[in-house]
Amino acid sequence: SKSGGGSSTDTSAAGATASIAASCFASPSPLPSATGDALQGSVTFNDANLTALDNALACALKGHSLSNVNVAMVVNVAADYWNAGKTGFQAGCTALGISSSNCTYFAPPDGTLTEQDTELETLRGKGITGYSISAIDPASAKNAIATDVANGLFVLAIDSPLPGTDAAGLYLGTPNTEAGYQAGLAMKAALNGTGDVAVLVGSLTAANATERIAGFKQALAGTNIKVTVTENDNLSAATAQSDAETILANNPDVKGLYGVYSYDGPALAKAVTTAKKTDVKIVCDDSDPATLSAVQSGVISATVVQMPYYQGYTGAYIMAAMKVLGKTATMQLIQPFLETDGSTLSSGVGVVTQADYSAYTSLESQLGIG
Amino acid sequence: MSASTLSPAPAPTGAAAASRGPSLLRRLAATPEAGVILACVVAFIVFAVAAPTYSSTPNMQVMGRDLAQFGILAIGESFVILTGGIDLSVGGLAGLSGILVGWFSVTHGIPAPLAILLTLLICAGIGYWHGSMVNRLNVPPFVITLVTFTICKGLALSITGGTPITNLSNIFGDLSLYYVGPVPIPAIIFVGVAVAAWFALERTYIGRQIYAVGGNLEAARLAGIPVARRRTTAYVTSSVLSGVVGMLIIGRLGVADPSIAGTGYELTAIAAAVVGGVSLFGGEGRIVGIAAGAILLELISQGLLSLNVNTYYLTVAQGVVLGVAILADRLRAKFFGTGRS
Amino acid sequence: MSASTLSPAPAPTGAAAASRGPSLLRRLAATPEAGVILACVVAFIVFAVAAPTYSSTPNMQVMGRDLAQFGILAIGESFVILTGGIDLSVGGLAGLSGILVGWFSVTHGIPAPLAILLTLLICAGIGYWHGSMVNRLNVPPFVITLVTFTICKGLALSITGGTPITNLSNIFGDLSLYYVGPVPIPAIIFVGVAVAAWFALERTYIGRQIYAVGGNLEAARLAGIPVARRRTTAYVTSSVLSGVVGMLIIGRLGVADPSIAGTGYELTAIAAAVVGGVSLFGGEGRIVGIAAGAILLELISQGLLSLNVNTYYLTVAQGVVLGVAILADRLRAKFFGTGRS
Amino acid sequence: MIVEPTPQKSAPALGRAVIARLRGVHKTYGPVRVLDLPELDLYAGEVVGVVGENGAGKSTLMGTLAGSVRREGGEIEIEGHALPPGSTAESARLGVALVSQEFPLVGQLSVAENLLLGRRPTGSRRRVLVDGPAQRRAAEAMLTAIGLAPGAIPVRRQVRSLPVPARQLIEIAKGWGRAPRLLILDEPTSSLGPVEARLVLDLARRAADQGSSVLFIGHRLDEVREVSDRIVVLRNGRLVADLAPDEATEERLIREMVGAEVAHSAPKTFSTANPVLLSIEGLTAEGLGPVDLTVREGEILGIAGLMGSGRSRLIHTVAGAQPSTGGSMHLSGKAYAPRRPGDGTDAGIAMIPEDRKLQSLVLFAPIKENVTLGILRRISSRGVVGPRKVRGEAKAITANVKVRMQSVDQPIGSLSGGNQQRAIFGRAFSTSPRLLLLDEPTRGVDVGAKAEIYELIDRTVAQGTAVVAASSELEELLWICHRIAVMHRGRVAAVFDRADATKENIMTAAATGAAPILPASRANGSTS
Ligand SMILES: Nc1ncnc2c1ncn2[C@@H]1O[C@H](COP(=O)(O)OP(=O)(O)OP(=O)(O)O)[C@@H](O)[C@H]1O
Ligand SMILES: Nc1ncnc2c1ncn2[C@@H]1O[C@H](COP(=O)(O)OP(=O)(O)OP(=O)(O)O)[C@@H](O)[C@H]1O
Ligand SMILES: [Mg+2]
Ligand SMILES: [Mg+2]
Repeated sequence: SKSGGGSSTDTSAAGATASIAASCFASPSPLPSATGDALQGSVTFNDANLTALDNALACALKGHSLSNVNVAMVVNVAADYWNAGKTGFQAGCTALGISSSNCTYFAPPDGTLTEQDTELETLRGKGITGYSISAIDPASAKNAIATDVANGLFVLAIDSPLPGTDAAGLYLGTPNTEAGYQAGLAMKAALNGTGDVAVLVGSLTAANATERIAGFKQALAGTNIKVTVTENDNLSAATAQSDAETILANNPDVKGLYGVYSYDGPALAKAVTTAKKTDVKIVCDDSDPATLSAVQSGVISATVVQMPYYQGYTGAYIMAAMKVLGKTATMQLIQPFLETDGSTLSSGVGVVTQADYSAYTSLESQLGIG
Repeated sequence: MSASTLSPAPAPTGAAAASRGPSLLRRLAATPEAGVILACVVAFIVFAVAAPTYSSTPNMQVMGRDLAQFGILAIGESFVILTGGIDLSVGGLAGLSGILVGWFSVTHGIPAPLAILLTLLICAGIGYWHGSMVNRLNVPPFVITLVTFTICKGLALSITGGTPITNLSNIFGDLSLYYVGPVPIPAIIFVGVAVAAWFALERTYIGRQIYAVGGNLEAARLAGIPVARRRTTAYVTSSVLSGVVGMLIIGRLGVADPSIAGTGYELTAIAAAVVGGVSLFGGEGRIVGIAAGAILLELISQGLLSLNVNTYYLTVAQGVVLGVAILADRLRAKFFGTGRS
Repeated sequence: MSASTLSPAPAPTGAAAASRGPSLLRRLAATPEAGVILACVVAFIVFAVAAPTYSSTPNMQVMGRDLAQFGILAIGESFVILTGGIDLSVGGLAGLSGILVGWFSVTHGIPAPLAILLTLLICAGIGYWHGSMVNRLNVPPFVITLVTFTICKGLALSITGGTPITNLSNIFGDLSLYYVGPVPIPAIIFVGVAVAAWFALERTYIGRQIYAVGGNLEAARLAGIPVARRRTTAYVTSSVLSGVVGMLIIGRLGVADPSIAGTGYELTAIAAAVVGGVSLFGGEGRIVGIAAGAILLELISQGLLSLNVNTYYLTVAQGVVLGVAILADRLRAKFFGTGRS
Repeated sequence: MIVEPTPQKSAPALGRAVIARLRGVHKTYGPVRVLDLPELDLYAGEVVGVVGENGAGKSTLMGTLAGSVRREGGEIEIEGHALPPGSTAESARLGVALVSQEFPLVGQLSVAENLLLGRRPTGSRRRVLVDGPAQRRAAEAMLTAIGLAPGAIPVRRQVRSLPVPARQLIEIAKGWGRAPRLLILDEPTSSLGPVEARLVLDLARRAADQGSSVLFIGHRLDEVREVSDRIVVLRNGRLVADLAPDEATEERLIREMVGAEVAHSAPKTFSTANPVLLSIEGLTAEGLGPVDLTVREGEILGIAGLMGSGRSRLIHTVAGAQPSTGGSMHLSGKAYAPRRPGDGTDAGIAMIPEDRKLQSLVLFAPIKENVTLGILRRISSRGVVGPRKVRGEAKAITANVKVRMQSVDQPIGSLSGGNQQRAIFGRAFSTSPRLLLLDEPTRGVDVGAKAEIYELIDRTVAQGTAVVAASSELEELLWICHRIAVMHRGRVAAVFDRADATKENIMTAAATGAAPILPASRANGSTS
């Protein structure tokens, strides 16, 4: 039972590296960039590049047995947002021919650190070869990741990076700060540069929340827009809405609302309608159906979306390759696609507005995640 | 041998002293609910002075809608607590009922009124199940309702797959969004439920028997009260009211979101009841206190939001204010009233 | 007259019959804790058969570490419940104590052992405060500990500003990550706490008096038992054990994370106690049952994880399995045992 | 081996309708058959007295009739209708009313609601809604129907704020109010003073005269003999005698009950030169005092008074269970100012409160836990007290007071009322107190056990213990006490030496609050 250890991976990797056909290497096309003062959407993400990478990895894996690949994708909460990620992960496994019993998806029902931690320990007990994780708390994952990496497991950071850990080398996802920054830009455009803003968020401790808020404020720096209220709704849509109504009732100067968690968008939209304050602009994150329809009807000005589908899909490819081809060989294939920081493999960030609503929904249905 | 030798004790502590001729004020101060009501008044005044928007109509409307949610849950919960039980399922069931009604009406195309009926029937069935388990198998209410809570939370998630159900019928939104004068409809529903519950508990035989069951199960049984039926009634009431609250919530939210099931309403509901003078041992507590308890909790949490207390300190402040309110009440009880023991 | 006229009852046949009669099995089946223990065994076997990794050493180690957390909380909680109270603050206090110990040692540079001592003292102080409020002002325990819970949760957040405290002393990690043979240290701590609690409750006069206080407060008081002190003892025990658990948790996580305070450990702890046969009315329940209750909950939740139950159904499955276990126990009690009433 | 006793039949009540017919009724708890009645008929218009030792099965018999105890076999017919086992509702429907020894009342509800628990006031047309005024009227009528003055028990009061005797009367009124065909009174007078006890006896008679059948259980044999048309004796769950009033002499009854003669001795005199143990000066508490009293070592001081006169308050205040608001107390000359009952026990005081269920016992806990409650600390070494120790002590304690039980492991709630009381005595004695405070000490205790308890009291007194005993049973006080203090409205109206303590003197002082004229030297007892 020691064969799963680091040494055997290395030997197989050494053998495999040589066998990767040069034709398998691919190179990226330039990323689209979305900046400017007017509110404009962007729904192209990084799809083209990730597809190219997937093809390269598939090409390199051809002819190898994937029977000893046992991977898992562990996200931070069971929410709508991750359904696309799950779909992508399972599609990735299927495409590679990894059996579903070797392909575990886990979303903590309550989104707590302890749930996630216990699941990780459970997975180790099951002998997985690698996992991708959207860490609820990157700092707390540090020790465990160090142990796992030392034991030869491959750990892929998705959704939010794991700086300072042994899994810092590769991150698949959107930097949360960047997503928050995009939201801030959208808010700036929606408010024409002035007004108070309130932020609603489901957690004051989760890294993705704090980083997004930081990015959001960064984008507003130097404008007349101030974040005057931040409210924690404790992961509950109902609380979010009640809080939003309260904010609107008590803060006449608040002209903009930013909702960080996926359910915050619909809650804010409804609160604004209830309070009959349709002049209040809403920017939010994620692509809940209700959020999208509010975007379509114009109640929500913009929503910042990621592409968790690829965090699942490409994640499965990377984890399989890491096990079968070894770290060095796999990283060789990925290298060209990384951002300038040398570790981030962007899954892209999109901004959906009323204008590009239909473009986004058609992309969703194309991936089977609508 | 005159029966008059059975004169009541010379100075039967509170009651006799009270009839001796104390001021109305003193007598008011001695009733168990006085403290909570007073705390409500004080809290309201303090917050209204500190935050100018607090007493504004829109803010009061928000509080009214909030109250409708956990106030009604607290009332339902109290029925169960009065029988000496506890119902941890109210929050989960409220969440599930919102999901169910959305699922029936949106996903399965059942007309909304029918979907509402169906969902309330399911809720009643769950309450009935709780009652039977407690009556027949003597399962501790804490456990059986915790099981239900867990299952409800899980079902809400698994039915929706985490994705909220949208495109709800207008019925729900209408209920939550319209006003009678300046009063939001949910607040009126809350008042209606409170009055009905008060009436049921204080003025009907069934209500009095519920108190008897919680006060002394054995005595109630020996007096021929259908103990099992009364307990079941309480659980069914609690569950059905949870169902109603679930619908109010999705109406207000506009979508049926599975996260509602896990919001922790049950704790708030029990807290409101206990703050309002309900004893967790059963048989004790009145609707006026329960309503006041719910109102106090709402006044406090809303007041701190109105003051824009820094989020990081909000929870601390909530705890502290609640603590102060409770201690003030207990000091009152110690020095004035008999209060609840 | 002679005392012999008071002939002892012919009842002694009873004792004889008892030793004559029922098989060991039947007598075992009749003890209140038998059901829970049996449920543990059945659950373990079922899961071990269904999921090959379930009974593997690493998985058992995970369970051991989990148990150390909410098993110890459940034991502390039980002290309070045995006196007829309830302690909702255990989860919040565990979270806060983790933060405090991190804050003292990392932020303020106090040596770790001193920081641990300081934190445990603070916990004890909080328990003492609970006891005093319940004894002196007759505050319902539910409310006063809910206040503490809220404040703890808030303080954990406001002390850290939401950012976990890192670079903890190795002491904590060592405690949580090392093993004696294959047994993780926290599991050993759990066993130690359970044995100590068993001893304190069953074998010391203070423990027996705690049962009496919960069984009939007035009788205990009139019998000269210092009821106030016993209740305070229970609250202090519960709070200190919460503090210990908080430290175990941060050791396991490697950081002091404020979210721990809101995880909802209190419900799990109470549930473990109640499942293990503790009556929420006080005075009834034993440590062996409580430990078994905690183990059962852990076996179930971990078992479902091992089976890779779809996340969306995980919670439902948890509820269902718990429900089945409880009903089986109640059926046993109905047909074999006296159990608790 | 057990010789089956042959019950002696009293003359059959010829020509009277049978109200209840019992055939082969039996009940076992665990391995013990606590009730086994081949045959018993109850006729209209008769009061049947039921006597027997504690645990003889009296309450169990009543329970089978009322449906609160599920019988295991046999037939019961009420006026020709078969009564199914274990149905309180069916029993009530057929006209059986049980006034239980245990007073199943709901403390949180008002007197009126308790009186009408489970039913509607007759004449009220409201079926669903509570008719408050009608309920209170009906409740008042029910209380006056048993002979109480209007307002003697305020019907709006919460029952838990009322003392034990009042609760007993409510329970009686509740049973009476059902206009029963079979009225069962289980020790109805055990907590009542002479005045109220008289009401109850008259009531039993009245019920019989109106054509009902009455079962009257009691341990005060004179009462039972006075009120009954025949008396049945239970022993170990069997009916051992069925006697006509003229056959049922006190000696005969006792012999049938316990199988032997019982006699109890008067207390040994004590020396007035004994040092004063407890002195009370100007003691006040809510509804009490100022009270001045002294008790000497080896003395038994009785406290008499009407219901609500403050006897219990005095006991509680001395024990530290009720805060005193003024005055002082000294124990053996040392200032004694208890703030909680624990201070009392630490000072060597033991108390037996009047309400077993609410103030003394953890009903669901085993006997061994209950009886060792007071000595847990003492019997532990360095805080540790093993189960064997507890068991051993419990066995010794229960043996000392002869508790009839199966084992010390059974819940104390499963003991008969009298045996619970014995266990409580055992607990009090186990602390070897200097001062023993007794509140209604022999409530529900059978004659034999009473004698035994008196003997025990004598024994402790002989060792120098002082006893203060509040009781509603005058005979008891007259029998055991060296001196009797009579309370009236919270104060001591008079203190009588044994020689002056006559029923008349005590009743006068209790009712009027004025001490009868006695030779001046003795007017205040031998307190100074
Ligand atoms: N629930 C029970 N479980 C076990 N034993 C019981 C139970 N109830 C009664 N017993 C036993 O049945 C016997 C008869 O009890 P019962 O109450 O009928 O006595 P009693 O004649 O009314 O005595 P007392 O004069 O003391 O009231 C006693 O030995 C008692 O311990
Ligand atoms: N303020 C008080 N604090 C504590 N206990 C009290 C108080 N007032 C009454 N009690 C207790 O309540 C019980 C019933 O009170 P009640 O006035 O009827 O009794 P009492 O005056 O002692 O009458 P009795 O002479 O019939 O015993 C007693 O045990 C008494 O000690
Ligand atoms: Mg009896
Ligand atoms: Mg009394």
